[in-house]
Amino acid sequence: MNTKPDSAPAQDTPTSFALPVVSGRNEATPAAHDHDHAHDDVVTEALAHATTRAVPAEGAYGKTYWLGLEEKLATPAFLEETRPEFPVGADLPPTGFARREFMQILGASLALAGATACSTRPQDERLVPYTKTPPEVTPGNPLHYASGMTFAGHTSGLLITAREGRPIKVEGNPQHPINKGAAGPFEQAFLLSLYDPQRARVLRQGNNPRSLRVLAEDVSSLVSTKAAGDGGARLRFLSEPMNSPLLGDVKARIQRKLPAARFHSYSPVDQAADEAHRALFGQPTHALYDLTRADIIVSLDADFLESRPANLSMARQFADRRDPKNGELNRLYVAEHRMSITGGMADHRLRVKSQEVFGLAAALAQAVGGPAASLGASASGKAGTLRPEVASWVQAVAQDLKSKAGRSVVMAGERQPAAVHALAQAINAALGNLGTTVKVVPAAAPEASGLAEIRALVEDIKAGRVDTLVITAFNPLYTLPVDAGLAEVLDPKLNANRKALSVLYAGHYEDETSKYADWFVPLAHQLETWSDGRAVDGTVSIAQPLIQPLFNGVPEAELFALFLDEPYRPAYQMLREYWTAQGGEAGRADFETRWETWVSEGVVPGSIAAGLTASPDLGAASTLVGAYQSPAAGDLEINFVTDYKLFDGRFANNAWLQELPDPITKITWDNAAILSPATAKRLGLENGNVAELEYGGRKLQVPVTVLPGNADDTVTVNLGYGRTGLHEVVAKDVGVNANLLRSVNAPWFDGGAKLTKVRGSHTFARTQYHWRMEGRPLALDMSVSELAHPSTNTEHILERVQGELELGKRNVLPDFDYAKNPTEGYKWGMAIDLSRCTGCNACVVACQAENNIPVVGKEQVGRGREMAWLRIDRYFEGSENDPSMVMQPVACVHCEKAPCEYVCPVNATVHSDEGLNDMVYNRCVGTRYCSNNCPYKVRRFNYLHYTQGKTSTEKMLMNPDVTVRNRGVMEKCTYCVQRIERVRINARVEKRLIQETELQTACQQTCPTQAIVFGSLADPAQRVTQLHEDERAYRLLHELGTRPRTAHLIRLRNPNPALVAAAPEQNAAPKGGH
Amino acid sequence: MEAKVLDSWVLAEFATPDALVDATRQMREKGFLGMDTYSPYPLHGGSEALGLPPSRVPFIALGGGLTGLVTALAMQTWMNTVDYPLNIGGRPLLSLPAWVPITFELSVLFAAFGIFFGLLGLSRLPQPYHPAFESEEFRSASTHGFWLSVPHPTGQDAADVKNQLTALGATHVTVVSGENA
Amino acid sequence: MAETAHALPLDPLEPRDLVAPHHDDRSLNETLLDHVWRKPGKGWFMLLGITSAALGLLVVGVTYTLARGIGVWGNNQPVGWAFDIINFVWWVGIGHAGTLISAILLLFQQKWRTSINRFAEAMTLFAVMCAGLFPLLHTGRPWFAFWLFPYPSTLGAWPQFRSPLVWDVFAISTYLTVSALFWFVGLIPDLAALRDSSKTKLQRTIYGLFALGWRGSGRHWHNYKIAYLLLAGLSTPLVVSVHTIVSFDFAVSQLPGWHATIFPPYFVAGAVFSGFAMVITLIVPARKYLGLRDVITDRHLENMNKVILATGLIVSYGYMMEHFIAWYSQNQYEFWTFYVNRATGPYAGVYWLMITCNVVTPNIFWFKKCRTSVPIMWVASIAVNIGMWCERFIIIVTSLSQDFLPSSWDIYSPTWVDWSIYIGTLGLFGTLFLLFLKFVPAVAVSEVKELQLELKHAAHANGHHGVEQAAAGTLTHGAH
Amino acid sequence: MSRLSAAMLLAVPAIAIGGLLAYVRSPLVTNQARPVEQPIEFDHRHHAGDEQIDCRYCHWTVEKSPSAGIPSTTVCMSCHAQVWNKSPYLTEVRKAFFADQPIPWVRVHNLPDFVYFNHSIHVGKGVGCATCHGRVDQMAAIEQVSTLTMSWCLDCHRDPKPSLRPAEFITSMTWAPPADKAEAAALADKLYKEYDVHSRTSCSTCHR
Repeated sequence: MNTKPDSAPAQDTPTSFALPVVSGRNEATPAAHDHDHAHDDVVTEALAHATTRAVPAEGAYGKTYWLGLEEKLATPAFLEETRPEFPVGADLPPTGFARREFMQILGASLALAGATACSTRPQDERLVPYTKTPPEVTPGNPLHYASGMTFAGHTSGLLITAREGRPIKVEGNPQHPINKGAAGPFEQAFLLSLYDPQRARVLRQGNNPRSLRVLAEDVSSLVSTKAAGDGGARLRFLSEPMNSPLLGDVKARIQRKLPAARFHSYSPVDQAADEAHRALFGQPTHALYDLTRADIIVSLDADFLESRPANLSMARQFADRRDPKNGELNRLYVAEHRMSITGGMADHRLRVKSQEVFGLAAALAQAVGGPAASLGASASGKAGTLRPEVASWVQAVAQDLKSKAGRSVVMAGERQPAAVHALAQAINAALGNLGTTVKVVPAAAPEASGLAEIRALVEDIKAGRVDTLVITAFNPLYTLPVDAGLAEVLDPKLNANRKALSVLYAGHYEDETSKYADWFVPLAHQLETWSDGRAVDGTVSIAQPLIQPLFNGVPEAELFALFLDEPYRPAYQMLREYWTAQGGEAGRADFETRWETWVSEGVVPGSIAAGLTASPDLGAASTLVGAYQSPAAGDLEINFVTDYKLFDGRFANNAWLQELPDPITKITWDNAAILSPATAKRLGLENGNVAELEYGGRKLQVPVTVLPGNADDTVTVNLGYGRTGLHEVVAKDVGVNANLLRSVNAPWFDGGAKLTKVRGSHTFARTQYHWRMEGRPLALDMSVSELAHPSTNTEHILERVQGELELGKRNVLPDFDYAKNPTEGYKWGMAIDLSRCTGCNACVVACQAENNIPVVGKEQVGRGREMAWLRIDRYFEGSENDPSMVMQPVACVHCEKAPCEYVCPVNATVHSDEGLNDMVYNRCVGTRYCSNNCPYKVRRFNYLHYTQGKTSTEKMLMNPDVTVRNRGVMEKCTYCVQRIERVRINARVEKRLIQETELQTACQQTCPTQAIVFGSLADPAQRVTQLHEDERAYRLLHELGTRPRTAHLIRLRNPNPALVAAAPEQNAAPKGGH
Repeated sequence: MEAKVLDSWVLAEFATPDALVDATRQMREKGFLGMDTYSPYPLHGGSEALGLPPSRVPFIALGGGLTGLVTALAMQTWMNTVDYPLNIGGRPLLSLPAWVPITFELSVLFAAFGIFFGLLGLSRLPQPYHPAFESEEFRSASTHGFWLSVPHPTGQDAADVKNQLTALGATHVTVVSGENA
Repeated sequence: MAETAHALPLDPLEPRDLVAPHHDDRSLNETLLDHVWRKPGKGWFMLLGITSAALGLLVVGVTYTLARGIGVWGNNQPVGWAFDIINFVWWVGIGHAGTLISAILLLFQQKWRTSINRFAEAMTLFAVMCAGLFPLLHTGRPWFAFWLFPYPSTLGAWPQFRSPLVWDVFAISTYLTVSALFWFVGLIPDLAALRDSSKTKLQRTIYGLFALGWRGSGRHWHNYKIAYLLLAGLSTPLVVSVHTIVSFDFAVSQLPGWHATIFPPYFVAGAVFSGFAMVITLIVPARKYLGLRDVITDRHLENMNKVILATGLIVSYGYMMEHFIAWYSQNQYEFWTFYVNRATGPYAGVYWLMITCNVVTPNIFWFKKCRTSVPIMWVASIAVNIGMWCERFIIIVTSLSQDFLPSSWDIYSPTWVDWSIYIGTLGLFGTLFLLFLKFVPAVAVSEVKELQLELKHAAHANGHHGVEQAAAGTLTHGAH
Repeated sequence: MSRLSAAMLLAVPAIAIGGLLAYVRSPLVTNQARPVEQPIEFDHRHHAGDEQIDCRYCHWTVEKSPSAGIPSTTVCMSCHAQVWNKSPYLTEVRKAFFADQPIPWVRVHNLPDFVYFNHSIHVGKGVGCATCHGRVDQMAAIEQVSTLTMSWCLDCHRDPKPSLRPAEFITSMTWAPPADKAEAAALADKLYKEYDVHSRTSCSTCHR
């Protein structure tokens, strides 16, 4: 009950901290330099400490050494010291984040407290005001800033909420044409990576900490002396695709200065598509699909609904066409090897091996006819004969496509070879889709970024043509297939001439690659620095920082600029200068105004790329088809996929994403070899077995999981796991590293794998174990015709989930008096449209970020104690091997007749006058009766003190408007009551009503498909009210009489009658009823 | 309700409960008042022999029970319906059926307290000291002895009483005196 | 005379005695009181060692739980209650037999209760103490558990009286209080007897303090008789209400397998069932150790076995009805719970153990041989205790682990802390029981003496007046 | 003897419980009536009393933010750069200002962290500063006047009318409702209507 830890460091708060909103750090000094000079001694001390701990025999780079360094550098004292400019006290306005401490204090310390309950107030709490309050800050009120997140060649537009200088929430930028206010799980979790205390902090040469100035001098001498002679011929860069105009410019200027230096680019995805589009359209291009106009969508292993930043607009467009109110539904055909998010949304899904897709595409091209026919024919020749069910499926799809020529889309997946992409675009061209539903635009990042680049680089190094290698690409030594050869040339143990090569690696973490770096530079997080970037459609975002670098990170642009050997300029200045120059003389005049608009809106208007009019070069297409090589034979096909949560491993240290259940397998904190039930049976494997996966002579022990819906005779392993990064504590040893099996020759799939059971078992921490609905009408889906003309069985089900509850009829309780029209007040409610929901998980992470939901770890999830307030139930229907899938987000449904409330002994969960099911954490004694009696099981209990032990940076992440819960307390979805109360108070102060647009729950705001709608049911004009009155609206477990305020809307399917006739049992009436 | 307690008692022990009851009845018929019997277990006909009126414990119990009933109903209604009415799962603010269990329990509890404290009060317990304890022989009253006490003015000769008791079959007669509340 | 009585069958149906007839008051004193003054034997110390070791486990388990939070248990989402409430219901149930033996049998003037009622009441008290531990401990923040009591707080907030948990608070505390009063009132004459037969000043002072000055006065007895009878009268509906309310914890909620109107009678019967089994489990060794064979006769044991049989059949009927209704209503969720989840689900083993112990086992008591064989009944009583524990496990865990939405179904498995606390409460119970056996007369001495007198009267009368009067003191005997 | 012991048996627990209930309402627990020493001897008597500076001059966010705000050192210096700019009393303020170090004031009104009190709505609906904070203009060092217990909050939320005052007197330290009861009630009714007061007692009003 004494001084709180967080208020103690108030004394050493050196400065107030004005956020660079518009004007920026005008007189900014080279911050990084200062940091290093000021703190060399701290780092030196840490290193000295580490050295004393080092075991001499282990050498200077031994494990103990790093252990020692870690110990020292992980102390809170160091955290504070290394970021002297970070305004510790500034985030402590009168109701600052000290709030988060409350439950700790509330803990066991004061049994008497409850006698008054308010005597929990801590003594001697300090109020630390700003010395100079920044003009835009009103302590206690949030501010919103536009920014961006660059990831896999695309920059997503973000809108960030900051409280007293701390970013606390990420949303999609509503002005951004791709995001339109939406954000996926990666963007939502981006915030956590900013505050990750395990991010790299020390710029080092070998094991010696260095200041940026030393590095600058080193680079300068390289550029001006060594490299000047040969034009930098012995200098190589390995970066991610540069979709940043500024970086592109810096790169161009480096090339001008050092014309012989070579830039290699590597992107873990989209390589084949790039290759194909480059060939087909004669320049680096990217295909954008306008799904609003597509009646038929054919996905050839394309998971275009995965909520990657670049897919957000497609997801929204797709969902808009799944709402019968918007006209006829589109129809989605998916051929894929595993159950994916997109496959789950399909009207017709065909399970094929990945290698069958080529043949399928060829047959489709043939059947569609026109200019694609001959290409299809030649490809068919290579592919061999199709299985009969595939052939008949192709015929039906082709018929359907032809009937909607110009109003359809065929997409090829990123894992498929260039030939499949070529076929897909040929089909699109044949159908006249190009220019209507398919828009080809210049690629945001023009350079080639395939494995060929790596191959060239490795060859150069092997041949001794490289002196200096600068790596800014994410952790290539981990993400590359094991036989890519880069590890061999960078590892001193394997490369005798390694000494001749100097490697500079810039990354956010000390990871697998940094181990081999001669220089390691900690990069600044994108929310700590100024940057820009293009989206796939060409839109440029200006990404502004929200906070000073927490860990002395160096902005990427500043790092590259070192090679220009020019006087130091901060990234902000570089960015402004670059964009000033873009406007030409005319633009220079009103640059400030435009710049302010760009920064505040986050996008540069008019930067959307115009579509190309060229039609694909079919000759190039047939070359690609000709170059297609069939994968190896063998009955088990191995498949690698990027992870829905960790992508290629770059989010592996993000605990929110690690704990997020995989949308399909519902596994957290793990990856697995995924098999279809039939294949598992054939191989004698079961869930939780451990098996040895053998491919290309390499072996890996993997845990096995069985998942309905996978293609038979395939095994799928997610990438991104099995990380061994030095300081990445969260990521360490989670799952297995599938890259150790991958080959550059077949990076995504290949035949000839072997899977043999070995001793041992593996426990997965899943959030859902049971995948059948057991005939209960829960997540309802039915075909359009079934809803229009329900069968008796369907009618029975609809009566069960929609029927009136009248007093005396399935209802014994009188109604409460809630508002009946807007002037009487609000009646909060939510609607979730299952037709729109893809199950992408964005809402789950958004909820976690908004509501301070703790991460509990694999062990606790395994015990069934995950804390997510919002979960997505995933059910399979139909046959075990080839089921259809339906997703159902479930959070607290705020029952009007809530079963949780009447069993609470202490009034800790009660109804508000507006129908919210309030959960009063501070009143809760933790009997868990409410949870037991909740038929939706949406309540979450703090079995342990999950919020304990947060570092001071992690605490900064917390939303100060939401109580941090102590152990022993129940919690659950509140309909984001903190948002309601904030807008209510604003509206009440202004003496007006809350507008529908100003209030969104976190899940609603981020949802890429707008499946979640929230508002007041008292207002008939609001969308939520209309959805509640929709004929598809039903109440989950309606028959219990709980009267939920959240309505679910029946998911509609739009099957092709021709295919339904062929397989009647597949698309029969919904599986509800008895 | 008890007769005035005097300072001295003649204590007489009898061999069997029946003898004690008989002796008591006869002594009372002789006009002795304020007598008391002492036995390890209740005497059959003992109360009648002492001429005690019916016990008031049942009335106290009833009073306690009714108090509990009213208290419980009033408490629950006031707390959940009047003082802080909250919408609990859409249930009526005055959910009388839900009040029943506690009403019952409190009625029982208060009745039980009534019985217990009524018993103690009517028996003038707790009473850690009593002059009768001065007699060592009297200790058998709680294990196997059957005793009769006859009040007797202090200082007067108790021989007459003693003799009468011996005549009625007392095996042992003694006099104790002391202060009593 | 004693010999005669022994030789003469009092009742052709009930040939055995309630008190071995060779006793008088003094010999009863020796039998029943003297063990208090004797130095306890080796066996007692050994048992105390075992139970206090188990008690130590309780201390460890509880301390660890309080320090870290109940996350150290196996409870999870959706199984919010598990060992905590299982043990709570189990202990409360065990407690009920004590009150039942004392109170209901007293009301029905069942004379055979006298020699076991003290014993049974103590069992009640200790079992309720063990039970009471769990509602407190199972809360996430036990230091705020007092919020369940209605007191004028500065919060201006009150308990929520629609919650069965608040009913529980009242029911359990009332039950504990009334049981304690009942036990204590019954004990007062015996405490006085101990006071008066004590050998040292200290003993005399201590027992004197608790005896409250009881002198066995006719006036005391006059009030005492009616007070004791009234307490018994109150305890009888109380005991029924308590387990009814405990069953409301489940019946009032709406989970499949919990939401059933049969719960109150079925729980009360189950409570008596397990309680009597526990009395057998304890009394068989206790009467041997304390040499109480003469007052706790084979007839007592046989009668109790009959009660076990009867209540066992009621419990079986309860199971049958649950399953019948689940089928008859064709409620999907109920059907799943009873026919799929419980019978074949992940806890099917526990389910079938429950059926074996609770449905099959009591039926052996149809046979007199089993009813009267001490080893058989002892084993059977333990089986019933296990079975009734399994029953609570099945009710609580299976219903929670698979309820309405299959997506949230999960498995529960206990941790070492769960087991320690459970075993620990057995230790607490055992320790308290051993202390009780040592320091307090385990048999209601004054009542046995009274009974003995009555039996003598009856035997005497029998000698003269024939069979009708002989029924005095037997099971079917009415008011005297 | 017997009466005494019986009385003790009942009285001891009653007194203990009653004492505990009284204790938790006492300033010992509520922290009332305890002037708090601050790192700088700031005297509200002088600023709010003698100089009649409006509360909102320093606590400027009170009308638009949940927090009334603790003034930044700049606010102090906006006057004290001119007046008393050499006073030894203000050495620490100047030091803090020039060193760009915040002054760590000690919190006086400290609600538990799970209570979300919002100043703007209260001030906006006519609850004056002095209503909760008392006569700040008479305090040498600020002390907590109200109990700040939940039942204290509830008292006003259930019957807000007596606590309302005209907007122009929001920061007034001396305003008092009319002495005449009927007049005061009429004014309260009028203000209640004008401000459109909806004081709520739903839990989520304060606990989120």
